[in-house]
Amino acid sequence: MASLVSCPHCGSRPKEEFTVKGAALKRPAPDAGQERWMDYVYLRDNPRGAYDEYWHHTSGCRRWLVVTRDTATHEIAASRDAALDVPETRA
Amino acid sequence: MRYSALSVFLNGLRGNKGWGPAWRSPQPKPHYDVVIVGGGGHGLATAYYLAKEFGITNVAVVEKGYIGSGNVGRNTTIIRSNYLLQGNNPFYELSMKLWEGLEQDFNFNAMVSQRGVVNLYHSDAQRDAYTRRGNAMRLHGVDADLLDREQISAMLPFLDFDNARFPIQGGLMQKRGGTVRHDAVAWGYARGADMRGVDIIQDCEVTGIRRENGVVTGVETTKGFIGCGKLALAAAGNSSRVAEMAGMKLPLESHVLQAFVSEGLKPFIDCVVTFGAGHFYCSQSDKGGLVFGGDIDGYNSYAQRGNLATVEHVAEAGKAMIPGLSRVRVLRSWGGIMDMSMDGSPIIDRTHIDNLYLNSGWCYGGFKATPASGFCFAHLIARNTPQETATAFRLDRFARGFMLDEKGQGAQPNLH
Amino acid sequence: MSEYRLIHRTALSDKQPVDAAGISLTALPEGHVIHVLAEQSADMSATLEGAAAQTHSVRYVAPGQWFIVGDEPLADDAMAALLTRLTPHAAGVDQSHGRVRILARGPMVECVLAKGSGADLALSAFAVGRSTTTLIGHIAAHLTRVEDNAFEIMVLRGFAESLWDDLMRMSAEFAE
Amino acid sequence: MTSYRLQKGGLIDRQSPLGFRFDGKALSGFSGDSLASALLANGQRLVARSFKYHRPRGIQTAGSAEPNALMTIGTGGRTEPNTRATMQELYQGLEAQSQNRWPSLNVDIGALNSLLSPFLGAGFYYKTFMWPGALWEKLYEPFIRKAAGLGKASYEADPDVYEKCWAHCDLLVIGAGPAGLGAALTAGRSGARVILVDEHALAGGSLLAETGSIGGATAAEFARQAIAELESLPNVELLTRTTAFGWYDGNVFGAVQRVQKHVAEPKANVPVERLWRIAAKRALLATGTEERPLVFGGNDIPGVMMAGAARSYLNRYGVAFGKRAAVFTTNDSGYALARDLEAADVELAVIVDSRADTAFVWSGKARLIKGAFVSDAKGGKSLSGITIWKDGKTETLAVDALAVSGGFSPIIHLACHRGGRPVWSDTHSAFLAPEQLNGLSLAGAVNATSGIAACMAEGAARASALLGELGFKVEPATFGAVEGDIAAPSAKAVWSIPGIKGKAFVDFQNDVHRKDLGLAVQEGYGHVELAKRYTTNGMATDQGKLSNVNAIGLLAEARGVSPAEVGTTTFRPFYTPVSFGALTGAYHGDHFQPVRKSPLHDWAAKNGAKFVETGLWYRSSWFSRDGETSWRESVDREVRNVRLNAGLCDVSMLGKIEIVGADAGEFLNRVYSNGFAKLPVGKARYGLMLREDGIVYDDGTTSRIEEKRYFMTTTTAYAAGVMNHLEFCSQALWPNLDVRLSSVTDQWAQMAIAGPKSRTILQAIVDDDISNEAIPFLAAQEVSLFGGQLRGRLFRISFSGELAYELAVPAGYGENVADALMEAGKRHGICAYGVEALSVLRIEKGHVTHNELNGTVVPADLGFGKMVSAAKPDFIGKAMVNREGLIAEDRPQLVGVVPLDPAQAFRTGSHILAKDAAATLENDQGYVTSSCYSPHIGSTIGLALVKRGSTRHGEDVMIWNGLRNEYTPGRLCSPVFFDPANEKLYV
Repeated sequence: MASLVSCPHCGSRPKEEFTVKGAALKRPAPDAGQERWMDYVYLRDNPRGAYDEYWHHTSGCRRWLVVTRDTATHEIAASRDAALDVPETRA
Repeated sequence: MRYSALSVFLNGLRGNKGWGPAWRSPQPKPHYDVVIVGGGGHGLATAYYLAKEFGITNVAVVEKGYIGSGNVGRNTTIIRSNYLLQGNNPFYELSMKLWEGLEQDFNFNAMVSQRGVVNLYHSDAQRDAYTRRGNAMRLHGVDADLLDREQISAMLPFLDFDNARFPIQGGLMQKRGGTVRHDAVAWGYARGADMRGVDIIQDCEVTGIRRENGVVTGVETTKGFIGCGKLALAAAGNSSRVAEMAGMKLPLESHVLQAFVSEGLKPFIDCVVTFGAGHFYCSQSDKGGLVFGGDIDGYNSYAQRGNLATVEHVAEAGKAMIPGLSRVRVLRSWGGIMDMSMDGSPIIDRTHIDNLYLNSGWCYGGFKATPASGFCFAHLIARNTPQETATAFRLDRFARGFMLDEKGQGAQPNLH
Repeated sequence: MSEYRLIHRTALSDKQPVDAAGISLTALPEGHVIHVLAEQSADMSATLEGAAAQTHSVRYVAPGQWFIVGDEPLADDAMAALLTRLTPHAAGVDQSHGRVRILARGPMVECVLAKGSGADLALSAFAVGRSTTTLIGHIAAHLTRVEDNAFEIMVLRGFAESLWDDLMRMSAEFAE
Repeated sequence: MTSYRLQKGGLIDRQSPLGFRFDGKALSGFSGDSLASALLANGQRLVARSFKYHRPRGIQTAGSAEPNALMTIGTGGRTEPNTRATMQELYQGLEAQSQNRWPSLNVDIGALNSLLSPFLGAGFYYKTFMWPGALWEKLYEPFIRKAAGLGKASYEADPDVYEKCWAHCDLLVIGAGPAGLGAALTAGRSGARVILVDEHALAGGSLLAETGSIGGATAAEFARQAIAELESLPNVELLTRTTAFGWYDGNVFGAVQRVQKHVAEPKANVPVERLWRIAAKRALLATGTEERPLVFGGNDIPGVMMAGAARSYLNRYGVAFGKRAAVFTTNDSGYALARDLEAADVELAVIVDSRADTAFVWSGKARLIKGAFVSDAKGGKSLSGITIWKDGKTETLAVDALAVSGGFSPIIHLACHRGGRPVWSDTHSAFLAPEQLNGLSLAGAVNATSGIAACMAEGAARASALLGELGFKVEPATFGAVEGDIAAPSAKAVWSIPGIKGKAFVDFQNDVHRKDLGLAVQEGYGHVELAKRYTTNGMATDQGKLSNVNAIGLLAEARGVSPAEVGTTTFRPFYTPVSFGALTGAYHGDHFQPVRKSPLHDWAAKNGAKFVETGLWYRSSWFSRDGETSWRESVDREVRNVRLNAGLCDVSMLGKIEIVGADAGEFLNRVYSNGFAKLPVGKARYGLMLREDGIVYDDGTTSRIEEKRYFMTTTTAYAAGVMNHLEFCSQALWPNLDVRLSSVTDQWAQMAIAGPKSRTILQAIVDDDISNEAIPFLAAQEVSLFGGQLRGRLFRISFSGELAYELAVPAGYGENVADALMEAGKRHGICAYGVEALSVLRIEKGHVTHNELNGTVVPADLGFGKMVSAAKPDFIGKAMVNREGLIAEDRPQLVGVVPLDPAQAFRTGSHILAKDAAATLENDQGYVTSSCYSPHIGSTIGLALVKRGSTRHGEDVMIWNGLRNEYTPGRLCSPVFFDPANEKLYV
């Protein structure tokens, strides 16, 4: 990565076509409570290793993707359309 | 041995055989009053001030690599205190005041050079934002001057005033801002702390945090267990990983920021200058290289390397600002891992775990904060209350809604 | 003011076409561009084939999205009819004025576009009829390979002049 | 020509002489020369001064590792400092200047530094220059800065063009020497997409300096034929003069091609440099090796050169590096040079081989001393002799040239750019590439393979294997027999040389010598990274290509450990420095960022607009009329006229998004904090969008055009961000909602028609009834224009507080429609107005923009507390908006502010202090977010965010702008300065 991101719809593209948002987290239910929301909005696992994050193919197909990427090696293991991969359906 | 012109002269006559090590390389003792995780600028400064200001000398700094191997040795060396918010401004000004007396204080020439920092503005809106900022600085007695185009042109005649996409209208100047020889900061603090009894233990990676009855009692390391009264984390980009050993999740992401140096040039740019129409900031080192940087790469990373797109982005802004850079060559790029916080401001606080103290969230402004960060962290560790300029840097500010968001970007670290 | 004669100002009316052996650049007529937005997993193939069989061409944009394009402006009733044909599983948004099409043609066209886009546009990787959106330099544009040596480049109207200027510079070495 | 140029041989064209200048002196070379070979041919040995001690320096290499021969090439905007003479091709009229010397290269005052060298050891400056503190910036530092640095940058803009491009390939081969050619020929014949890059003008690498033969042809002829074949293959791209400078993630390589750096007058339509980003499925590194210098006294004197370089000058350029030469080697490669020197009739005085037990059989004439070392070189600006040390005894010998070979370091830089660490090999006395490389392989000398035949075969085999991984089937290419190759298998490295008297340099460019490294270890800076930072070894423009491994060897000896334990510093891009020009391409000057142009741009221009950059747009700021002498005069007129008659303003830059789908209403209800579910068709509503943390993100109006079709407007500044955000919400958060989005910002030309006469004017072009009853406030309808010629969208919304509309028409008709409105409005006194007047009008009404939505305010701060729906179960920001700090009593709140004396103006960015309070941070009450002169009020007015502002209307305060020393007594007031009852809005 860092240089190229594979988009499931467009293929391998330069990083500059994308916008990265950060951790692909499940949005809590509206009544999940302050602690759960605090966790969602502010706290991050920030692991050294595999990480699921949201990338937007802003200058391409404009789809949001969930990209599984290693934060130590920058290797991308997988990249899926976010609509097909909402966090609750992910293992 | 105290460093001075005389000692340099006398040692020179004797073939420089008389110089001893700048700091010892001790084996860790079984127990210290305070163990500091992270031998970077902030960790070493904390140890120095603990010893010097608070009389706590039974201190170890444990560092997984060599001292200064993190961000203190891989930044663009800029110091400034041009902050906006009340929670930040006095702290950074404290840091500036400490920089101003630092070298005499720790007897090491870190080349603190108050060459001035100019932030260019290109629109009325930017001018207004700098007016607000400059006034906030002045309210706290920090020097700030709003310069117009002619004043900028007299200072920096090689900027693009004529052919620019976003013409320069003026700039906000902090004359007391400038640069410091970054590695020397780590070395100076290390030497100063070592002289006061602090053990600096390099090549010693923390692998676990030991707790008994919920209270931190020491750290497991690659050199064995080291017990401590208080444990202070100053691990910058690795803060989340160290905190995880204590079961804590932090409001941080680790991001890579690249910095660059050009080939050596004869004196060209005297002050630090930042572009307002793109992310680019630049100064010239005493050796002649232009030291410059831009935006973070944007994605979480623990790899100390960046991508080419960001390099190009930075270069484009550089040439847009200074057309004469076109045939200057960029020599080297490197990357540091930034502990980007959720509001762009740091955290210096106790934690919910007894005896565990946290210093993190410096984003990409940690270098200039080094002295105050060390001072305030030492204060917190020694006195258990925040130093008065660091009262806003609390860990619970996110839950309570007291964010310190200079840029107003919200809870997305890569936007700060 | 029914006597008023409306004039359609095209976005690239000030630009001189490039016509060289290596590369030519032409602003295509500002006819029609309809952004088709389908419901998730709706099968639009028959509808789109129907459109393509008429005076339109269909360009893939993204999952469930296409552009229906053509050189002739659509009268209100023709537009309405087309939009109706898309229902109920898709909606059309008129972008006829929002997107400007440029034709880049010539043996050097891949070389020219490679100066802007990181997409692999070699014929072996990107066949005739394929479309994609990509950055050309700093501007996002939608590309369709319309011939072995020709691409249709569709860009937001506001960026059309800037992209044209960029394409001119990128073509300069082949346009002597 | 002087006698350094050989009568024959080399790949230069003796029929094409080229004139050039060095430090103003007219010299001559041949086509095919490098600047370095031409200088050598002219007997110019002294070419530079060193960085710290200003020692005389000569040419040391024939390639990109050159530490000494840095020059400034060109003049004016083409001035290029720090150019390696070894990499610069000669061209007619080339102007080269030496650097870092004063007053001249020959007589350099800076050389006095050498006398002080005992006191200028590694890191001396960290220990002194501290007293008194104030003198650092005033005295010491300016002196150091002036003395330091290399060439001078130009103040002039560069007249030449640059560009960037992408390339994709199956196999990228880096280096066109024996291994690279073997690989490229194999790959080329497979039909795979192949790119071969080489940093030199002529492909062939070491073959160009060989005197042996391959399959009966000379090595150079073999290379020429290989290149010819590659050029004939459509699937192969050969890029010479191209340096691969970095290996990036995703197997992308950065490379820079010097397209026109070898010509006097570059063609204007072709770039001088081109930046390549090469996305390679597989890559093969065939970059060969760097020969290592040896660290003996005076090893920097002009006349001391790397043996391989001397051989390259001899065989490739037809230049002898001296008249009476010596060779000092630790391995067999020195004998190849010795043989070729003798063949070219250059006097060879001696071969000094550090190995007592070498098995190499020397059959030449020159004397060979085994088990010996050159301990010192003598001479000032040119070598005059050497001291040879053997078993404690020394002898001196007069020579004017010394070639050294301390072994070979594989050029593994690129292989280490992605985090892999080099591995020390005792067998090869060298650091080799990391073992785990994803997508990259090595072949040839860089892989510690020696001998031409073995390198070619390895290149061919690797290419075949790599392409096999991609499904191509190709046999490795085979080549004819190699004759006359003196392969130089690895030999044991020599770090410390016995008997040294003089200064023995490790890093030539940064003047780091042997003792500096010792001092670093002694002072505790023995870690390789600390030693580098403390001594500056390896930090010069050559990045330690020649020095790093020697430094590691010497550190290892000083620390009593192996080089493996010392390890290397980190290899980082760039392999060789890359110009800003190349990295920038065409994106500089007024092309730094693209321009986004409104469909009404030309309309605005012909009406006298002054434009201002707003993001990528140019917006009309105000419209100057004849006789108006200041912008304020124009703006005041526009404002008054809108309030009195009518005005037309281009608002096409607002973000516009069409939202369709069965769940579009529910979607809007979730992305806005206020309710949208019940918005009827044909109506517009003002909406507030929060971030998930409860802070206001953006605002705008959204209209329901049809049952399942909405039209949203956003602010100009946040248009792109809002679109991304909505896409995120629809795709990632709620993919089950049927919502589809299309950005229609560019589809519509949108104009605000505001003022009491706006309806009358508009009615002239709108066919439908637009009376207050038909189109009441917040109506949003499609309308017919010009007797059915055009359909547009009409919104009865107002930013100015006047009776006002926004009319959207297809962009191509925008100018025409605006013209028609101006024409129709002429008799009603219509004027064009710009963003300045727009801003005055909205400040008078207390309407907020991103000046107020500054990323830290919640709706209640702006008086929008009621727009946070309590009824809705969920919307973005709902969960966090009520945190303690966001509902605290002393939060800043929106308030108006006026000066007590109407004649006194104040500025945006001024802070608000309590009346009579001192200007301190504690007393800071807030700041002025927007201000303007209000013709209606007759003074400056402002909006401000002030602590508890909504409760303080009527309070006297001080408006303080310390930057200009302005104190303006003022009063807080309602933020609505004009028509608070909104009477003008509903008429």
